[in-house]
Amino acid sequence: MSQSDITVTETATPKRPVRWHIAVFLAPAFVVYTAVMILPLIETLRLSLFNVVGGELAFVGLANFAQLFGDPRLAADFWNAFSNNTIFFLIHMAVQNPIGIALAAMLSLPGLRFAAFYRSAIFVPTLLSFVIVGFIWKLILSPIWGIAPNLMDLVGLKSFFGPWLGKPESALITVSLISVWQYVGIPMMLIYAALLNIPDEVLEAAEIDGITGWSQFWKIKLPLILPSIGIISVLTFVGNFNAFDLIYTVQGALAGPDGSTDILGTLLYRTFFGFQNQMGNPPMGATIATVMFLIILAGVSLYLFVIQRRIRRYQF
Amino acid sequence: MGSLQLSSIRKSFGTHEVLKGIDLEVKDGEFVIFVGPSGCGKSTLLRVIAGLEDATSGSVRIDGAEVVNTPPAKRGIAMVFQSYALYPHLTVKDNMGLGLKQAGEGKAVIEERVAKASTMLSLDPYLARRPAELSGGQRQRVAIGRAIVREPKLFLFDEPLSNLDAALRVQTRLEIAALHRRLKATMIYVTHDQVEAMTLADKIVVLSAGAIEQIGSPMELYNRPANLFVAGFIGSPQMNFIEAGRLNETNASTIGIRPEHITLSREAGTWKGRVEHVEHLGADTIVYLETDVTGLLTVRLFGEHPYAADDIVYATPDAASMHRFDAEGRAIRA
Amino acid sequence: MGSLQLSSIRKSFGTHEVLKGIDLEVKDGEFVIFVGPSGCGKSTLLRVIAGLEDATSGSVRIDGAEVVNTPPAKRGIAMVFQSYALYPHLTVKDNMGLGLKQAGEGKAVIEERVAKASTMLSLDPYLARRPAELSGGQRQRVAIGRAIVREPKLFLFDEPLSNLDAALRVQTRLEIAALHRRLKATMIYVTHDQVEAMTLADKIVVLSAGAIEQIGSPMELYNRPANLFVAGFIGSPQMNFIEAGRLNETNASTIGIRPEHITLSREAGTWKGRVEHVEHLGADTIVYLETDVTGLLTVRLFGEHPYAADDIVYATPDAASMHRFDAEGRAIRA
Amino acid sequence: QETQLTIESWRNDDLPIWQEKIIPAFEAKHPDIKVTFAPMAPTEYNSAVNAKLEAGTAGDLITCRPFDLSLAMFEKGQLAPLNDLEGMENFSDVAKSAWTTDDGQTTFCVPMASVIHGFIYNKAAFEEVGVEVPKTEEEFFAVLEKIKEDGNYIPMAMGTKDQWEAATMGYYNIGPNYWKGEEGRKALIAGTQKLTDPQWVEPYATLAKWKDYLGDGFEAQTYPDSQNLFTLGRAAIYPAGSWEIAPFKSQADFEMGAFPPPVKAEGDKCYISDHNDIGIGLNADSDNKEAAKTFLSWVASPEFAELYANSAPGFFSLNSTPVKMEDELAQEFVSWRENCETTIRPSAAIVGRGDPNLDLEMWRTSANVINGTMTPEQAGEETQKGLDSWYKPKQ
Amino acid sequence: MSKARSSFLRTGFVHVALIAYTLIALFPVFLTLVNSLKSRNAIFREPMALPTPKTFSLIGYETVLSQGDFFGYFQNSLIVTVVSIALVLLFGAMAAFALSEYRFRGNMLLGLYLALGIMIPIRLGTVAILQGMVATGLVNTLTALILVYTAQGLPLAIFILSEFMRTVSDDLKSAGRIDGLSEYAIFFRLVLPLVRPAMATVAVFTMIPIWNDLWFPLILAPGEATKTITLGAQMFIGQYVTNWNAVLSALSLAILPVLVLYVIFSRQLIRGITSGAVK
Ligand SMILES: Nc1ncnc2c1ncn2[C@@H]1O[C@H](COP(=O)(O)OP(=O)(O)OP(=O)(O)O)[C@@H](O)[C@H]1O
Ligand SMILES: Nc1ncnc2c1ncn2[C@@H]1O[C@H](COP(=O)(O)OP(=O)(O)OP(=O)(O)O)[C@@H](O)[C@H]1O
Ligand SMILES: [Mg+2]
Ligand SMILES: [Mg+2]
Repeated sequence: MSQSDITVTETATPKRPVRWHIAVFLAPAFVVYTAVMILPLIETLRLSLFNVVGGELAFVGLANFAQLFGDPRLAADFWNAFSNNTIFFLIHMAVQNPIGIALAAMLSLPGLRFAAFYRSAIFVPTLLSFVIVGFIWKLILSPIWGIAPNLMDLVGLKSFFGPWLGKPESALITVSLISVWQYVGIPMMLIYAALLNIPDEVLEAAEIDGITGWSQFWKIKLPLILPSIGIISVLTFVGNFNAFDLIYTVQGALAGPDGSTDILGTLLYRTFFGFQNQMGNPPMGATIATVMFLIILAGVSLYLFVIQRRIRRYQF
Repeated sequence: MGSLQLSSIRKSFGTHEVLKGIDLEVKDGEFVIFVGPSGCGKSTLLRVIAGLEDATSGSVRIDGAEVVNTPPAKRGIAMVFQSYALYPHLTVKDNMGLGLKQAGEGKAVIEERVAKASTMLSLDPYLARRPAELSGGQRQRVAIGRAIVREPKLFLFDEPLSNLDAALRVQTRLEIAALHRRLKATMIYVTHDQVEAMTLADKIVVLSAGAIEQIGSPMELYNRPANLFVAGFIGSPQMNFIEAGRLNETNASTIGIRPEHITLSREAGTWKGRVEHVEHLGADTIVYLETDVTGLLTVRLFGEHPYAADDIVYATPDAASMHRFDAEGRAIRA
Repeated sequence: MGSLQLSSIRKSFGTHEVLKGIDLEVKDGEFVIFVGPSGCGKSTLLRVIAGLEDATSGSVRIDGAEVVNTPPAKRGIAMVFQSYALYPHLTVKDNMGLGLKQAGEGKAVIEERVAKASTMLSLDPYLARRPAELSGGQRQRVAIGRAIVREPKLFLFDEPLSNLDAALRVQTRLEIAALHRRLKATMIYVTHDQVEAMTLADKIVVLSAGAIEQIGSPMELYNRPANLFVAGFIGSPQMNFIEAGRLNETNASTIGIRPEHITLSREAGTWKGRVEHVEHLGADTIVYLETDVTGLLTVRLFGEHPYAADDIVYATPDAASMHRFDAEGRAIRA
Repeated sequence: QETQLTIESWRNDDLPIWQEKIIPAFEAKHPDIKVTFAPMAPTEYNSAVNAKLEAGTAGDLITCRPFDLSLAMFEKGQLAPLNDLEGMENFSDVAKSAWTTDDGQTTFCVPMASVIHGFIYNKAAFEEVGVEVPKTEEEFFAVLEKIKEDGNYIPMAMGTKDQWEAATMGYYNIGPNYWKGEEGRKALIAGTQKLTDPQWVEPYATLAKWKDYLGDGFEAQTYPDSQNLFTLGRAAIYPAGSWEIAPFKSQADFEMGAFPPPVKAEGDKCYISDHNDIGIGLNADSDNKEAAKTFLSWVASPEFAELYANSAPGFFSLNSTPVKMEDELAQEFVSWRENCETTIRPSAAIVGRGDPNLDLEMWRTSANVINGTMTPEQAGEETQKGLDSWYKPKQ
Repeated sequence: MSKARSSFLRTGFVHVALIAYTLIALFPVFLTLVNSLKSRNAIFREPMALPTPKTFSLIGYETVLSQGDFFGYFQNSLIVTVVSIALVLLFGAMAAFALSEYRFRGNMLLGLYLALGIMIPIRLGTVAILQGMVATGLVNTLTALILVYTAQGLPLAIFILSEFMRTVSDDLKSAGRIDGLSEYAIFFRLVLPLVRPAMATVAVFTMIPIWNDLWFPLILAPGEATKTITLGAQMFIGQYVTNWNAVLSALSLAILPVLVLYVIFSRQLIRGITSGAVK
């Protein structure tokens, strides 16, 4: 391309009339979201730069952050929560998303009978409130009520049963798996919707080409739903690093035993709102929230600016 | 190896019956062309043969074996879809090679066959592109390429050349004919192009509204159409149909005469008429004239002719080339 | 209302230059046809005119006004896409009516225009269907219908008839011609069909690799192609090209002679040759023969002829119809 | 003219009691005041009420958690001082201590009830196994051992999953006998005793011995699990708080008895935890202060004390006027006050207001000790270290 | 769909896998429902058993339905949920369309800005939100909840929808533009119908946290007239004792409406909407 071409393009574009419709499309979401969500959150995160000094809230700069990472106990709590959270996330990535994708792939097989029933049934856990999920799983896994031991007895695995939720070694994994159980519906739905989007003709062509079953999934469907897989990964990341409710209902705000299931969300909650006789410390809570926010922001930016741009999208 | 029997294939979409009992026998290695008006069921029939669509009733046999329960992949077929159905995420090369790869062919074999097909279809510069970056004709060629690299025993082509220019079309047509000879594969081919149908087919099947009107070799259909429909459908411009009464023919209901079987003269002839419109195609000239006896008459003349609208001319039919049809539209054979 | 000026339109996809400076003037009410090999940039040019694609440089004027910043919706055009681009969630009727509805036309007007178009295109039985339930040809007709109901001043047709059968094609072609006359609209039309190009066009634009090779009336292109490319592209079967040296012509580099301008005889003639292959098209016979002087020669004969492969025949060119080209491929005018 | 009062509370279990007994009784006397009891889940209570107070939408009356949480509200000016409230004179300083500023000057909540720790047991089970109520620790473990041998009952129903059970029912329950109640608690505040001292470590050691007598998988046993194990008759002993009395009564179909935490040796002085647990204060922002005060005065009255103590047995009135209680088990608990010294939970006041929170630390370490993942010494060290990190006793 | 394309073995395997997972998914729910119909003793003695005439008890449901105005709570929940979903879908889809369809300066940044909301729990903004609602007089109105939930649902909706909108064929939108459709018409008439499965998905994702939320009803609208079903059910979760009968019943009752909503939305999950659009 010659130099002059470039200049012509550049001078041609600015003349474009103002595209008001873009503003119209964006305005309602922008206004509601900014007013009800962003401003209050900024108001809160702002607190991370303040602290109570002599009974008055005063600007302290980054002192809270220094304290969070400098104070051995706070730092230990934070890093413990962070590493638990990372494990929590990895378990979801390794278990929840593959299962969700597999379920969606099976459900979207054309002509599968009872697909709607399966889909709804599998989605039911996602519809439940945390209260019930926490309650029911505690009941099931409770050594006292014996549902899990009895079920495992049926398949001869009783000896493997243990009070999983109460042991530091197994509690985090167990809670993660409960969360997986509850949330599998989300990747499933998203991937299912993405799979429905693939035009029938393309799949028919694959059938003719001898690409059926699993290889059809790997070679045709998967590449076409890759953007959705990107989305569920990022949503899993964001959701997991923001997670709170399930741990809270299953393990309590202390996320025991001995902090072994403490993740950033529970740590934040305890710090910000306080718990039992511990008083809330909004500035420190806001500090933790800001750090969490930065972690998540880093992940999401990585996705938005690097991964999302590389993933190819195909129009149907 | 590649023979096909269809017996009383019926197919309905809801209450709408698209195929109304198709019986057809295709011998191994035959080149069969389906023609018929838009919407008559050609693509549907191909899809039934491929196993993409279940027939409502009837049986499909490939090499004598009933294939109702054989998945498309196992039927040993390749298909070019009318809508191309390319894999949007794969390059041209991978679009063509995927089937082979799946069949476990070696890398070298795949490379070679894809290269051959792409050269044949002039796709070499586009091998690394994805379908969205191709023109309509290029996409269509990729679709063809994808089918032919697999070299199966039965090909199903659904209007594979419709978006190609004349030169490429002739070339690709010849390539397909060569492929047919080389692989001795059975080919079933849908086209709207008369030249393709006439030049490629061993056997043409004329379909209309989901039923077969006539099966025969190209020249058979041209020279001895079984009925009014076939007579009108084969040949372009269309055959002229004249009410037999007007020509004082009593043992027929309709008389048909092809535009190319009428000669024109400014001086004298059988029917006197006035030129309505003239189309100059370069190699041919099509004259539309209105005569008192026959009504509107289409005449096809070889080469260029300086007729113009409102000229008075005389048309003379070649009596030997006239077709007679009875009241039901069936051809009356002498 | 409906004139169009393109000046030095260039368009690149990445580093790949697809349009290399197109200058074209279309007068109000003209019927212009773009032809050219697959991938030469015809669709891209239409998309630039429509405003769907920004040209890399150059200007598009409609009725004298620069439209670079006018959105497609405001350019007063209708377009038939090569890929149809039907609204998959709307019925045939709504596909056609949506534009009118959007323009605020009354219900009655919409009903009436849609009904008219659907009758014209034989779509009446399908009005309530969605695109997925239509055959390829039916989809294409819906795409045409959608364009014509709006009756704008400038139509862009991208291979609108490629999936129609011969009869329907002729009929639709005539309808488009009638529409053109009735609306006095400007039409730009891409086709690979020589008959369409020759019969519809006021002016044919021959494109090759993103550049215009020649602009002219159909017969001009047929009779006086400006260069080898146009000579070879217009006319089917293709013109025979013979190295001038072989014919002892010294003031030309290549001699072209159209297949229809050669006569055959079993007894005598200019060039003696052996028949390689014969295609019987019914109305025509295409004979491919190998002569010592010219190499492979295509001859098109009117009607049926009983030539067969390996027959020895003599070919005689019509000297007046020979075309001469210089070493650069440019036609040499007497 | 009618005034509308709203009470914020975490006691949603008490909703029927308030709706059916307490409020009608009040409204009968004050027909011009309408009261709404608006309870929420205890887990949400602190944060929700704080948010509402800050935004000014909280109810007129705020149920007060003991000690520091309410103190903080008062210091922020969210709770009104109630020193001159009519009826306040009905409470002793000890009763008011949980809702009074450190300098003892201002009281900001009307004390409502305290809870007492001890052990509830299944009388039938004791008879079956043939054991008596233990008085000393030795006897206590002998009883446990015997029940275990018998095999029909789980000796003791407690789990560590919820952590607080381990501390509240365990450490705070048996501990006062070791650190001598108020003496130890005050020494801790004064800095003269450390949590690493034997009197603070020993109760952990005792707790560690409980492990063998808890049900299978007690690590994953939750608080309701424990309750149900006991009330369904599967466990013999339940380390309890008095608040269990009412629900246990309605759920268990066997006779229950109670005994205070066993002492080390026969004749030792006994100490029990009698913890101020619930009070009620006035939202400083309330638009209906007068009506609210009227209500609070009524809450301070002996009439309310009797009504409440009998409606919610196990929540013992803090009113100086003796309250007649009908429930036997409740009477049993209260009777311990006669022989034993009472104290409140050591982590509740002053040493419990920093970060890390001593109360939560004790939950955690108690659970860990019982689980066997921490030694008693480590428990002492960790809690002391946490305390040291922020607490400087006044010299 | 053709028979030939489904192999017996594969279908069988798929059914086995799906049934297995369905059991895993439903078993806990089954426990909940079954136990909500049993007496308290039976719940704990034999949690797995079906209610027998002896253990059958509706005490939980009786408690729930006698406590407070449960049907009113239902109605509140329903209004809040449905209106919020509608707003999230409408506003979210509009913004997603703008972000995915147009190239304009700051597009990426705006996208990121609109995604910030999924990165911080909105709970943290409670005090400021509550103050805002107090200032605007919206406390104890359903509007307050609707506003918060709309804001809360938007980021995710925009995130997901813009991805799906990118898959809508450009040719189709081009056809619309040629047809004289305004950008609004293209959005409402072409794009929205074509992303129906994604809209349904977003609707479901939006619905769950709204329906199950305890926090904001508690803070913003705890009044009797505006109480939601989850908040109502929460009354049964006590400090020390839990009335499991009532909790199980209340939660069982609360599942039903979401399930119904889910089924309604999931009917939009239809195959092949885009079939036949382009070739
Ligand atoms: N998005 C794109 N990216 C890169 N190259 C493109 C893109 N679209 C088209 N092309 C290339 O531009 C050239 C012109 O394409 P165009 O569609 O205009 O061809 P055409 O003349 O319409 O051909 P046909 O007759 O086959 O439809 C082709 O070689 C095509 O491969
Ligand atoms: N899924 C469907 N549902 C309902 N009707 C359908 C469906 N698919 C095709 N049809 C109808 O069946 C008839 C035959 O379609 P088919 O595609 O076989 O036609 P065709 O002969 O290939 O036509 P064309 O030459 O236009 O491609 C058409 O009238 C079409 O409208
Ligand atoms: Mg077809
Ligand atoms: Mg094109």
